[in-house]
Amino acid sequence: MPVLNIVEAVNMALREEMQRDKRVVILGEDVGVNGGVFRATVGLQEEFGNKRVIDTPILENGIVGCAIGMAVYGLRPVVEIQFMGFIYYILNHIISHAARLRTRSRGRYTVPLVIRAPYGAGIRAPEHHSESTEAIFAHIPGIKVVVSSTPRDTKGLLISAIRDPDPTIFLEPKRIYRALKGDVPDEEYTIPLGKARIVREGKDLSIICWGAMVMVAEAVANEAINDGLDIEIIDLRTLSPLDKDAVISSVEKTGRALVIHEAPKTGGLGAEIVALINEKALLYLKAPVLRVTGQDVAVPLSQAEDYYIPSVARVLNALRDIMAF
Amino acid sequence: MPVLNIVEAVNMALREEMQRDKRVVILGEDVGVNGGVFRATVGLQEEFGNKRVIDTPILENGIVGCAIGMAVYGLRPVVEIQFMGFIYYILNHIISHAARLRTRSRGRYTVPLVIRAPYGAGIRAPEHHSESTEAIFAHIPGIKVVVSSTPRDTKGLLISAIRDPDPTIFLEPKRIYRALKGDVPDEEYTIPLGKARIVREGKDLSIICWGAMVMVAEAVANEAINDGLDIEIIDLRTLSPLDKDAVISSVEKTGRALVIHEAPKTGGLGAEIVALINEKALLYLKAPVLRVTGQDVAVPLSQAEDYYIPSVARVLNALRDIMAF
Amino acid sequence: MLKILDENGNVNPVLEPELRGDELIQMYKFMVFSRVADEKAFSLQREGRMGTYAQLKGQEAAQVGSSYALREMDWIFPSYRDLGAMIVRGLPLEYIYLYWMGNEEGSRIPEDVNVFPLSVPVGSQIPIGVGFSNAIKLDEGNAVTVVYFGDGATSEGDFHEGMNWAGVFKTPTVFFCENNQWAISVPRNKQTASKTISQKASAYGFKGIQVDGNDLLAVYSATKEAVEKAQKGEGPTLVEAYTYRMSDHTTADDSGRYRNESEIKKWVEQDPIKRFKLYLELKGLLDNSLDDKIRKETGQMVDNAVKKAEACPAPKPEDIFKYTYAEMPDHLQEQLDELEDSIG
Amino acid sequence: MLKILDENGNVNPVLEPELRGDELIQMYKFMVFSRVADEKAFSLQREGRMGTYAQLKGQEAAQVGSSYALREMDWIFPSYRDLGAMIVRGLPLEYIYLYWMGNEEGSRIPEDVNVFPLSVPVGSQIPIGVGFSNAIKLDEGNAVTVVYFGDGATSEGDFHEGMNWAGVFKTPTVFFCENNQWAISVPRNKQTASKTISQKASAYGFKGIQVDGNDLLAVYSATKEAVEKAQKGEGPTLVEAYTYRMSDHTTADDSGRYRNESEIKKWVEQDPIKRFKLYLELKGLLDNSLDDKIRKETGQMVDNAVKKAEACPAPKPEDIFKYTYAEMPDHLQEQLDELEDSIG
Ligand SMILES: Cc1ncc(C[n+]2csc(CCOP(=O)(O)OP(=O)(O)O)c2C)c(N)n1
Ligand SMILES: Cc1ncc(C[n+]2csc(CCOP(=O)(O)OP(=O)(O)O)c2C)c(N)n1
Ligand SMILES: [Mg+2]
Ligand SMILES: [Mg+2]
Repeated sequence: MPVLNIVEAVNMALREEMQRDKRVVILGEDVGVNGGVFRATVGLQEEFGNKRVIDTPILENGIVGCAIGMAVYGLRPVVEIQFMGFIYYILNHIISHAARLRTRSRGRYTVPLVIRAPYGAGIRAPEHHSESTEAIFAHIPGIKVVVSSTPRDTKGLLISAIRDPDPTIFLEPKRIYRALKGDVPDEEYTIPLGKARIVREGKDLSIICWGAMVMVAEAVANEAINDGLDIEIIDLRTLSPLDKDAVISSVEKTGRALVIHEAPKTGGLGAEIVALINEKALLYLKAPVLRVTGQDVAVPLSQAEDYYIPSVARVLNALRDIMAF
Repeated sequence: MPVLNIVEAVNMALREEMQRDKRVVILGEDVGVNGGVFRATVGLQEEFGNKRVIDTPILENGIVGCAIGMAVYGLRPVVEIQFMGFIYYILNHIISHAARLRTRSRGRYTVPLVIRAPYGAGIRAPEHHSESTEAIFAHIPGIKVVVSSTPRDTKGLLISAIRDPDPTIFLEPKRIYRALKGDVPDEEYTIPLGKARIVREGKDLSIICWGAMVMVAEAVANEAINDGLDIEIIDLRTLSPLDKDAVISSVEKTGRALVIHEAPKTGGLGAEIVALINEKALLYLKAPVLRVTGQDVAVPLSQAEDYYIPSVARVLNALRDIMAF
Repeated sequence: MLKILDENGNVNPVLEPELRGDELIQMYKFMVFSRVADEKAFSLQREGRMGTYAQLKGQEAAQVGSSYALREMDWIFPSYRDLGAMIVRGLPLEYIYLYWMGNEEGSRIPEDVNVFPLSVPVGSQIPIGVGFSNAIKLDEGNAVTVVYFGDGATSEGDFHEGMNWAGVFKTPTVFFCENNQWAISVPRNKQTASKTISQKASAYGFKGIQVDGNDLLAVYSATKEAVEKAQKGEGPTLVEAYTYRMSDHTTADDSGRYRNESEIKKWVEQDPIKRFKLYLELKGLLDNSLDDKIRKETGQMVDNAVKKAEACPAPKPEDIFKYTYAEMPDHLQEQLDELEDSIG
Repeated sequence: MLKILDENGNVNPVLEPELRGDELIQMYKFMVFSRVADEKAFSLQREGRMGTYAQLKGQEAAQVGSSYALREMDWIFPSYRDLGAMIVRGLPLEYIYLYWMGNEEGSRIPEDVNVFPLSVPVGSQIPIGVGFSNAIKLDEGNAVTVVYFGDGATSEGDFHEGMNWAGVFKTPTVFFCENNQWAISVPRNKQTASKTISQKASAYGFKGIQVDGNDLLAVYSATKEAVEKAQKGEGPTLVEAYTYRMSDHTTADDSGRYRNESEIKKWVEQDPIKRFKLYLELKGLLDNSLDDKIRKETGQMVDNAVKKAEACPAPKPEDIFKYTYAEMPDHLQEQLDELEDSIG
């Protein structure tokens, strides 16, 4: 089985789906000749031609608008937004059209569209290249939001997203784009949207996280062994719709939970997870569910970036607070 | 003291601030000659001329981009976005510039800007004219989000927003734009941003809400008297930054809470409030904090609109669930 | 500005398009139908039987002339004001009524009707229509897409980005701008300092043409040419139909606040239906008795549409949930249950 | 295309702007300074002493010629690549270095420097600059605003909306497009089907002019004229400087993947500094010894800036909080405390 990093897994998924389904087309800035600024689409234009791997002008709003039109026609566009920091331009088309064309037209028109974007901090990137604003998308009814955290998941989830009949925002944690390698099966497989992954079973506390934060959670779990703690880690994989059952049954077991995300705390998706636990599992809770997140500030430039990203130390502090409650 | 509705209170606040401060300018589609599609700016162009009340072309993104430039220069622009359903175009300028120019430039450049927008459902308006997506804005560090729910508050809060040195999204609940009338002092006054209002004191359960939902909460509280329940109502008034103390001390007193908002449930601001209560007042809770909200669907067209908006019946159901927990 | 019919219905014989008498009558019928349907919608709104509605009065030639120039296979992407264009393309009137009555069933476009649901966010249908036509091209189809929008929409980034895309990828798109001189209260000259709308096309590397939008034949000819060009792979065209919004912006508007009666009067004299009627009369294709018959039939058809629309059952709770995704996720089922519970 | 200097430094005497010798030498110094500072940034990045950096090599004449044409009171709104323009306007080099080294102190522009912090989201500085210039106009000021952006930026809605606004409100704005032929890997002719960038101005009702962007004098003259026009209340101008990005897009890019060495070679021959040097030599203003001196001094100035930037202390935890709002709200204080706790 090939050992790939996440970027390569994205590439493999795209290639296989393009081979399987002629309707799949790729659109984005620098995705063609250049193979993408992160090389995620490298080689695809050579293989599939410039009618299926399309270098666009710089107009995020327009790319998504046009891609919606293509999806309505019956193609399966996969758009790359170069960085999540430039994704806000597309909000109107996502909210006003992609997310509601099915319901507006009572099923007559649908938008099988995938928007891929690298997201998150941690690579010393320039300003606007480190955002995590997944919560904005998870609040929009009618779309799905997926975040992968391993090469294997990346391939399986991306293929599911492409085949999904509804629009999906597919976020790729660029901090671990190349840092993480793993087995990725050559053969076709999918990982269902809407299902979380139990990264590690444990009985004392549940950490709920996604993307690059899964690695932080794993480091924390290893440290916590020294405190005699047995941590369970849930990688949500799909942020919308949420796998409520996975979260609830984990918390019912452990009685304690902690959410980690890179996005600012207030109104981040962590709040939804806490609210969910409160709604469905309040009586199981031995302590408040805490959130360790990016602060409510603009992501700092690189010299201060490490203050912003949830660190193992910050998570351990929260964990100890919970245990001491 | 004049008895005004909310639209009139907006108008009064704008007029007074424009009289007081020559730097205040109004920008928007149809705000000038026409006086605004809701008449909120009526008479202002006559009084202050078309250099201070500016009819713009139709380009929401551009209006806000330009308004940021004006604010940086030192003016105090107040932008009207005709309906919240068209506000998504402005997200990039809000997130990438308005919200972070101060921190980007370490205080050298600031953006004293107000974006007003009517929001919410309930007036049988056309598609895209009924959205409540305040949670998106409340998740953006560096801006403030304000929602008024009475004529009196409207004037005081809007004046505070205009004088605030940072960018503010000011949301006006159009369902009660004219439905609600009340005393509005003629003289100058402000209501501080970041402070909630206790609409009604009670001891059994706290309802946390804002905008047009305050009226729903009041109706619920009146009904609940029949069940022998004494309901406290907190009108948040400012959604970002949140008045945590007001929420927490109310819940510490009542031990039960319920949030009402029109926005879709998942990832709505209700989640943040539940998370806050969980974090700071878990041990006071006698039951889960429930949310009664718009559903996770596109706001329906008018024939089905009433299914969407939190109704007194839905809130009462939730309230009874909490009491029976 | 391209003009084929003058105000008195006299035709420029050199430019007169080749159309059979029955086709001309059919176009006339469509214009009358649009007008009557529009006026009916207005009264329905006033009677409280319809929500806010955007009238098209005065723009019948622009809408009918352009959409009539299309072939069966072609597609349109209308704005909220394009009842006339949608009707010509085969969308039954009751759909449009239903939409404005606040029922999503109005946008459940029949499978064989190549019409996209009307778009409310100004200009947002433009890139969608462009992308759709780009897909046609990638798929080596022959159809052409017409996107409809107003003069105000040309200020939006969506217009720019859609036009730029169409220019770069030479998509089979016709950009059809109904320049009706107003965007709610903002007059055309405050919308853009560009002398004409049509000249904006040159910024994107293709042709624009300004036509008299109250001249059915001019609109028809210009659109037909643009469609043929697109179909031959020669790329997009911007057609600016110079016309006028004779009504208020919508039923919620009062245009007396921002424009003069005298301006409206001037344009009422330019009424596109009247002009075409004179032409048909001069050609001997129409007389009063035929006109009466057409108007009577039209009235019945419109009444019929009202009946159908009003007979459509109101949405049930489940309807607001079940089209959100292809499959309803658990949390929506839960929310539906909660809602039904509260209704009892 | 306006051209005043040819490749060999020969000047068109009719068009030669009136500039004193010391001014010409000053402009030359600025170009050399930009080049040296740029190359230094590149090596700092390669040595791991700076983050990703966007080189301006080849665009010195465009940046220096345009910004040198401004008056003290005028403002610029630069993109990420406009080190040269920012320097000319008085921003000390260490600020720009600090920014790219990942410290926000680099954008704490000194009070007396009329430079807006550089913008990364392509084209987003355009409406901001337009709004700023509109404010100048409303305030009856005399200053003019220059917004800088690339060819790729012209595709964004921000360009369109900013241009349209400027046209409608006749703002004192100069739109300065550095058409360097590439937007990362996308060549100019795939960015827009428009023949030139400058012709896009006509869609907004004002003038555009294309100038040889490697000709310092042409850039200077065209900008100066545009500024004077703006200052007289005659509204905006679009200046397209036809130039070339000689480097990779940024230090993270490898342009070998998408363009030919031969194309680069052709443009290296057009080097704007070389051309201007020939002109100065022909004019007897510059010889090798003066040039050596300039280069030596420049090297020292640049080294000095590196030292200052590297001597700037790293941000403290509180720095990421305290500029979020004018006053720090409670929840940020709480988050700061939590962070400091974790650092110990
Ligand atoms: C994005 C957006 N902004 C604002 C509105 C509110 N609005 C509805 S129609 C309209 C004017 C549109 O003018 P024009 O494009 O000329 O079309 P017309 O109404 O004249 O047909 C405005 C501002 C909207 N629907 N969408
Ligand atoms: C809104 C946005 N989209 C994408 C990017 C990524 N990006 C950075 S520079 C660039 C190319 C810009 O080209 P051009 O405008 O010609 O300027 P140049 O880099 O050539 O100076 C792109 C796509 C960005 N910074 N902002
Ligand atoms: Mg119009
Ligand atoms: Mg470029």
